[in-house]
Amino acid sequence: MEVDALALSLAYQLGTNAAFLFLAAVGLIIILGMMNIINLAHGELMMIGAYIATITHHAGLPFPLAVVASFFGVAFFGAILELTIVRRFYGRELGALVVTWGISLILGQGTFLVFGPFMPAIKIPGGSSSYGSFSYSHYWLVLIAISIALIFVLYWIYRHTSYGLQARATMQNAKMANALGVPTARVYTLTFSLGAGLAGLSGALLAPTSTIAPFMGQQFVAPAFITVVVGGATNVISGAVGSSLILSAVKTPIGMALGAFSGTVALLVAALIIIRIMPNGISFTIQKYLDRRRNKKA
Amino acid sequence: MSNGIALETRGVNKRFGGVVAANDVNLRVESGELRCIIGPNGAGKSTLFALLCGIQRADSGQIFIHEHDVTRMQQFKRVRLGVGLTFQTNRAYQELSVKQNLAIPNPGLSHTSERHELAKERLEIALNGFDLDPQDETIAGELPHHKLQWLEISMVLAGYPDLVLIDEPTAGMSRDETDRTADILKELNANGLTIIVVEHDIHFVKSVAQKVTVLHQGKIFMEGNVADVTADEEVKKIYLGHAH
Amino acid sequence: MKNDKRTDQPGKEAEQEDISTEDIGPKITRRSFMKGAGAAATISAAPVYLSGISRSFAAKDGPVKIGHIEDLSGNLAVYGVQKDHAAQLAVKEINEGKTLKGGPVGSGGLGSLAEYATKPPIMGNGDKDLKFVDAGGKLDGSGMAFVEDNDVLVDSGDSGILGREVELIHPDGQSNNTIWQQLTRKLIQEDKVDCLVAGFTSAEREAIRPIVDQFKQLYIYTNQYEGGVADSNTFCTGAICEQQVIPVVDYMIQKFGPRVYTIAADYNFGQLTAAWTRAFAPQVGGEIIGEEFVPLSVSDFTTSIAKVQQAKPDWVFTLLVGSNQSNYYPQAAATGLEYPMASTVNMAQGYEHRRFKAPSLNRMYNCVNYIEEVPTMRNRAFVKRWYEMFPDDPYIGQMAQNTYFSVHMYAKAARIAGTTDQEEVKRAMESGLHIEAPEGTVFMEPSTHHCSHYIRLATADANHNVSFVREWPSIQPWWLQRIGVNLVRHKEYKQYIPDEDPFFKA
Amino acid sequence: MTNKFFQLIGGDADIGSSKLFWIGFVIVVVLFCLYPTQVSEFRASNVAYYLLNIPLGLGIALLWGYCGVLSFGHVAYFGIAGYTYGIIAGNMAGNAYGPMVGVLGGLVASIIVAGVFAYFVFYARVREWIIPILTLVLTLILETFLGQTAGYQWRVGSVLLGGYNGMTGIPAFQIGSFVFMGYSFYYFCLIIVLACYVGLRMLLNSNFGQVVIAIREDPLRTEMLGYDIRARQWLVFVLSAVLASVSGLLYVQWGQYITPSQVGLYAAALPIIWAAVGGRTSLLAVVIATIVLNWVTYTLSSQGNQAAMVIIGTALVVTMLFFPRGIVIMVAEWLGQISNRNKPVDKVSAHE
Repeated sequence: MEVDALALSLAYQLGTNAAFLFLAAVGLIIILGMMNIINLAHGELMMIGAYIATITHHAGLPFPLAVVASFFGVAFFGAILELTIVRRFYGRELGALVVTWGISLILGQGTFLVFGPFMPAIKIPGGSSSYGSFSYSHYWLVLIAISIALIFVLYWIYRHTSYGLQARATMQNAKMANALGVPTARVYTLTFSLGAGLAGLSGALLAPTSTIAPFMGQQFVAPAFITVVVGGATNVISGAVGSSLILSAVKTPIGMALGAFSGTVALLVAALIIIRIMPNGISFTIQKYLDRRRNKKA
Repeated sequence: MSNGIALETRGVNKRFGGVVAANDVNLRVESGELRCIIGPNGAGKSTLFALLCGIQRADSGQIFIHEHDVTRMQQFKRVRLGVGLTFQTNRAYQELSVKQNLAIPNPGLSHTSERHELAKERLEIALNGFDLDPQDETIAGELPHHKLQWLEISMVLAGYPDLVLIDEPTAGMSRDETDRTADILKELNANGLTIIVVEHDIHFVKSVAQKVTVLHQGKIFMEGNVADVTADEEVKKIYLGHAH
Repeated sequence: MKNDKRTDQPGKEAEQEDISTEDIGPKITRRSFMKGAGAAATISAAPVYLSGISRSFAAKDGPVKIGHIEDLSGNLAVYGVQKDHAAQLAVKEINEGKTLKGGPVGSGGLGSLAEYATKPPIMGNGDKDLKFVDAGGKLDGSGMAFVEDNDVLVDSGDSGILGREVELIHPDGQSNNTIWQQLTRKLIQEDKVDCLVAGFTSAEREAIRPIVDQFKQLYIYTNQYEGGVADSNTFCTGAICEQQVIPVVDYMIQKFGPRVYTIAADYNFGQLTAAWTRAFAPQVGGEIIGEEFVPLSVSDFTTSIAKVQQAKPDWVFTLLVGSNQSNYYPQAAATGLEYPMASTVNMAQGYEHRRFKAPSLNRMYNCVNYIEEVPTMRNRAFVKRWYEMFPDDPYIGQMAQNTYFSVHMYAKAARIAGTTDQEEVKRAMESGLHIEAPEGTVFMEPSTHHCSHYIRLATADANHNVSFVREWPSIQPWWLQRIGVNLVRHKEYKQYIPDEDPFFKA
Repeated sequence: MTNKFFQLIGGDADIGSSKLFWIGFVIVVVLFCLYPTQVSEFRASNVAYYLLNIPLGLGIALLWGYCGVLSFGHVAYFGIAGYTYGIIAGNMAGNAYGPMVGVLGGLVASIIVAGVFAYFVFYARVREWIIPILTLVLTLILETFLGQTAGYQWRVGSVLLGGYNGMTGIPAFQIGSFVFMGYSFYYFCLIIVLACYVGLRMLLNSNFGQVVIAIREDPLRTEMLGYDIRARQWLVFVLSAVLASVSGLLYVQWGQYITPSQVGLYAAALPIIWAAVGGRTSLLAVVIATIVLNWVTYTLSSQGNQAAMVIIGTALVVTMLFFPRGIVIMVAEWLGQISNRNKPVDKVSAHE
């Protein structure tokens, strides 16, 4: 049959699945990797991003601007969260885990009480094209492109801005960085705010593909955490990219051949196996590989 | 007790990324010895201890404890062969009481049970000498620094080892406290305990060591008695050139 | 009035007596059949109104307590709050001395002579103020098979139930099955409710049914579900598979073709409804060419959509449940998947056609027993009453309507029984009771404790306007009868699943 | 011998070791014993529900508070034990020994799954912060799996797993011909909870427990004292899974019913919340928090209060902010300071 069409479709599915996992995880992995905070309110931050995008879009803002508004809105909210609550939990990872769970309960049910069960949806922008018997949503193609762009933007932020330098220094050794004059408290606030903003951005980007509801965040929590765990925190960017690619490479063909249930279970089992082989995550293994190559050259 | 080899390494190598932490280390410590290992910062002293105990695995080479090949042995099993370790930064349980700290080590785990009587005596020497009460309910974190160091040494002895690796015991201690530490270690050594100490304090080294090993860039640079080593020009150069 | 005897001989002398004493002749017959033969038959089959019969009852001590558990917080609150409001509305009306028309059905059976419009009415222009775009056939009788009563809310001649005020005790199940169990025990053992109306998911129902049976509590489950509950204490007033699946599958195969692709939620409701489809599609000339079950947690449907495209069906049967899974529709639309779709759950429960931007649900066909857009006058009146009481509500779903008429049905049964004694009321519920609900006539089938429903096939167009393409005024819940359930004769307390019927094994 | 017993039970692994404390403890136990004589069977059964959750909370306290390992998925063992009991006791319905075999089977099944899983986790020396997420993944797999078992092909003997609708008609526990229902089930729970509490307290005061605490304080130091910490952590993990299973077994006997949502995300978070709010480094604090929080949740929901989750979430945030080591522990310390200014109450203070 049309082998090329099927191959193209699989590539497209792989891309969308990976983009979905990457977008769901990116905010979480930054907060976890840089700050060691397991943020269980991550899904709710995405939900707030989706709500901001929905409300501003329905108020007349074009969708791309609504997405930008979500980024800044949730980043601002994240900064407030960090300043009032989260900063008291540095070095107490498990305490942070519990407190962010509490925050997520408040945000979820609070949104339900204020905004009711559903928000009117945003129409998915763009059309679709088809090749062979399969067709492709332009919006998902854009999401894949945005995910790739985001990787480069993050790389640039961490390599070439003074915040990036300070953040990496803080991540390696907060005390030393502080002694050298890095305002670590501000770096933490900025990092949490950036992570939250990215969660909001992802929430806004995924909003058109989803039901806009107070508990919509829950759908992203499990995939996001699995991606993060598999990725590891050694290098935020390579972890998120590597693990979303690997997991979607497992999930897509199995889901296509055996159905969604098998795809989901395969994803979870793959996560368990990868962690058994690479307890520190993919990013650690990548880092080690790079180190070894550098050593050989040297 | 002075017959037999307590510890031996053959051609041990270890690299961290681009840094060479151990380079073809061949170390041999006889039972009953009190050996000091010195060397500038980053010479690989603590790494060597970590390799001996199994906290780090050597890239190549072999390690023997009491003539058992332990190169691939789990760290807690090495401890059970009769090895004890104190860490460079004090790791007594600061949140627990002195009593609990001293109760947690279990002599029953040690494989050297035939020497238990001697080990028990050594523990008594340490407790008396360091002025520690095994029934003391004080939280360890409230102890002064030197007491905390002594507590960790005593904890290790409470596991009845016959070889202990002590990493910078006197860092941050006053002269008197350093001297007292040296006296006790010598007394323990006289009671059959093999001791390997990593130390910077030359005064301390001079007062305890029988034999000194100098480590530099992961390699054994020189080995000999205290007087020879401290007089050596090359050794002085290393210290001056790298440490300061 | 021989009210004590009434429950012993349901549908016999007592009703005849009522017709004469209450003077309710053909004037307020439920339906005025326009075609001659039909009209004559209807008069003899006229059901009886019990309005006013309980005047003679003196007020007993304390209020009648109706326990109502739904999820007011958590994931299922979307539906729970609607149902809670429905119960509040019904209780308010009962306390104001109102009732829905209805009573034990007389001879001739329900709707046995009814015909339906060849061209049903079509509504248009979205939102709450629907207008007739096309009233269907002519109203003079030549084009119309029957006309329903427009005004079904009538005086009950009673205040509250049997002169006692009705109190609604409605705690929050928090979308948590264990809390459901605790609350059920509390309502039964501590509040001693006279009737329990509760349950959204089948899991919630199954969680509390053992407790209901332990205390022989009269229990009404108002949700649409997969069917099969045969329980002497439980009355199911929602639509079930045979009432929804077969009509829609039949229609879709005739209209779009025989190749069916099913995509269903991977849990009880989805699996069992898919089993019904598997069993019946061949009987109406169809063929299942593909089937996929999706776990409830899945919200990214790229792969599922590609699988549908690979299979190239004539139409897709979507049995997706919950807010995650409704993401399928916008995602499929954005990918350019343009197959006609059919469902029994969407739109009527979660009003996806209001929430998602058009044309996500273009050419979606849905077999429902109720949907807010039902174009009849009686429903418009019901919708108006609802929004007067709850102006901020987003939608009135199928389950909310079920809860609404179920509470009224209980009141009616208690009046027939002449007491709130639960065993007596259960027998009254088994007396061949019908009620004029907003959807149309609903009949409580005594032997299986399930209801016949007025089923409509609703469809959304490219602008998400809803129209009704076909109607079935009365579809019986027949499957439990087929496997021999008769709760009047033999008490049972279980749920059958299709695997227990040899028919489904083929 | 008796001396040793009192030493173990009275030791300082948990708050409260004074005479006054033990008098109060006995009075509270007696009050719990008298409670059913004063209230309806419904109330007793409700309190039995609060009680039956306690072993699960204690399991989390043991693992997280005393051993420093957080499991976000202990409800998996709750569920495995409950389902296994349902399958075995359901198939042996009518046989008086069925429930007992079911209890044994449930425990064994849990131990096997927990043992294999803990082997993967601890022997891989997985990083500490990954463990909560791994355990969560396991319980989500279990939920996904159980959720799709609606059909007949998922029948084990005569018992249907039942998919999301859950397994129904699970037999109550019985010894001989005596069936534990209502009041008797309340006492059954009370005895088991007391046994779990006292047993754990003794265990933690023993050398074994001290080593467990030492592992929490500093795993490497403890290993370098010759302890195989992975084996200890493994054992503690399995033991806490057994405690979770005890709750699971009692739960299915209480409601005669279990669904996959018992191993879902929300259920998984509850025991963590109990432990965090009460104070995970004290068994008694977790016991008290489990009872109080269950009572609050039930009371809020029985009033139809939509803000229940907001209130619980707020309580959690406030507790973690102002009582980082747990409300009960900090109140106990405060009381201890009043009654006995010299002696610190909690030797095993929280490790943050």
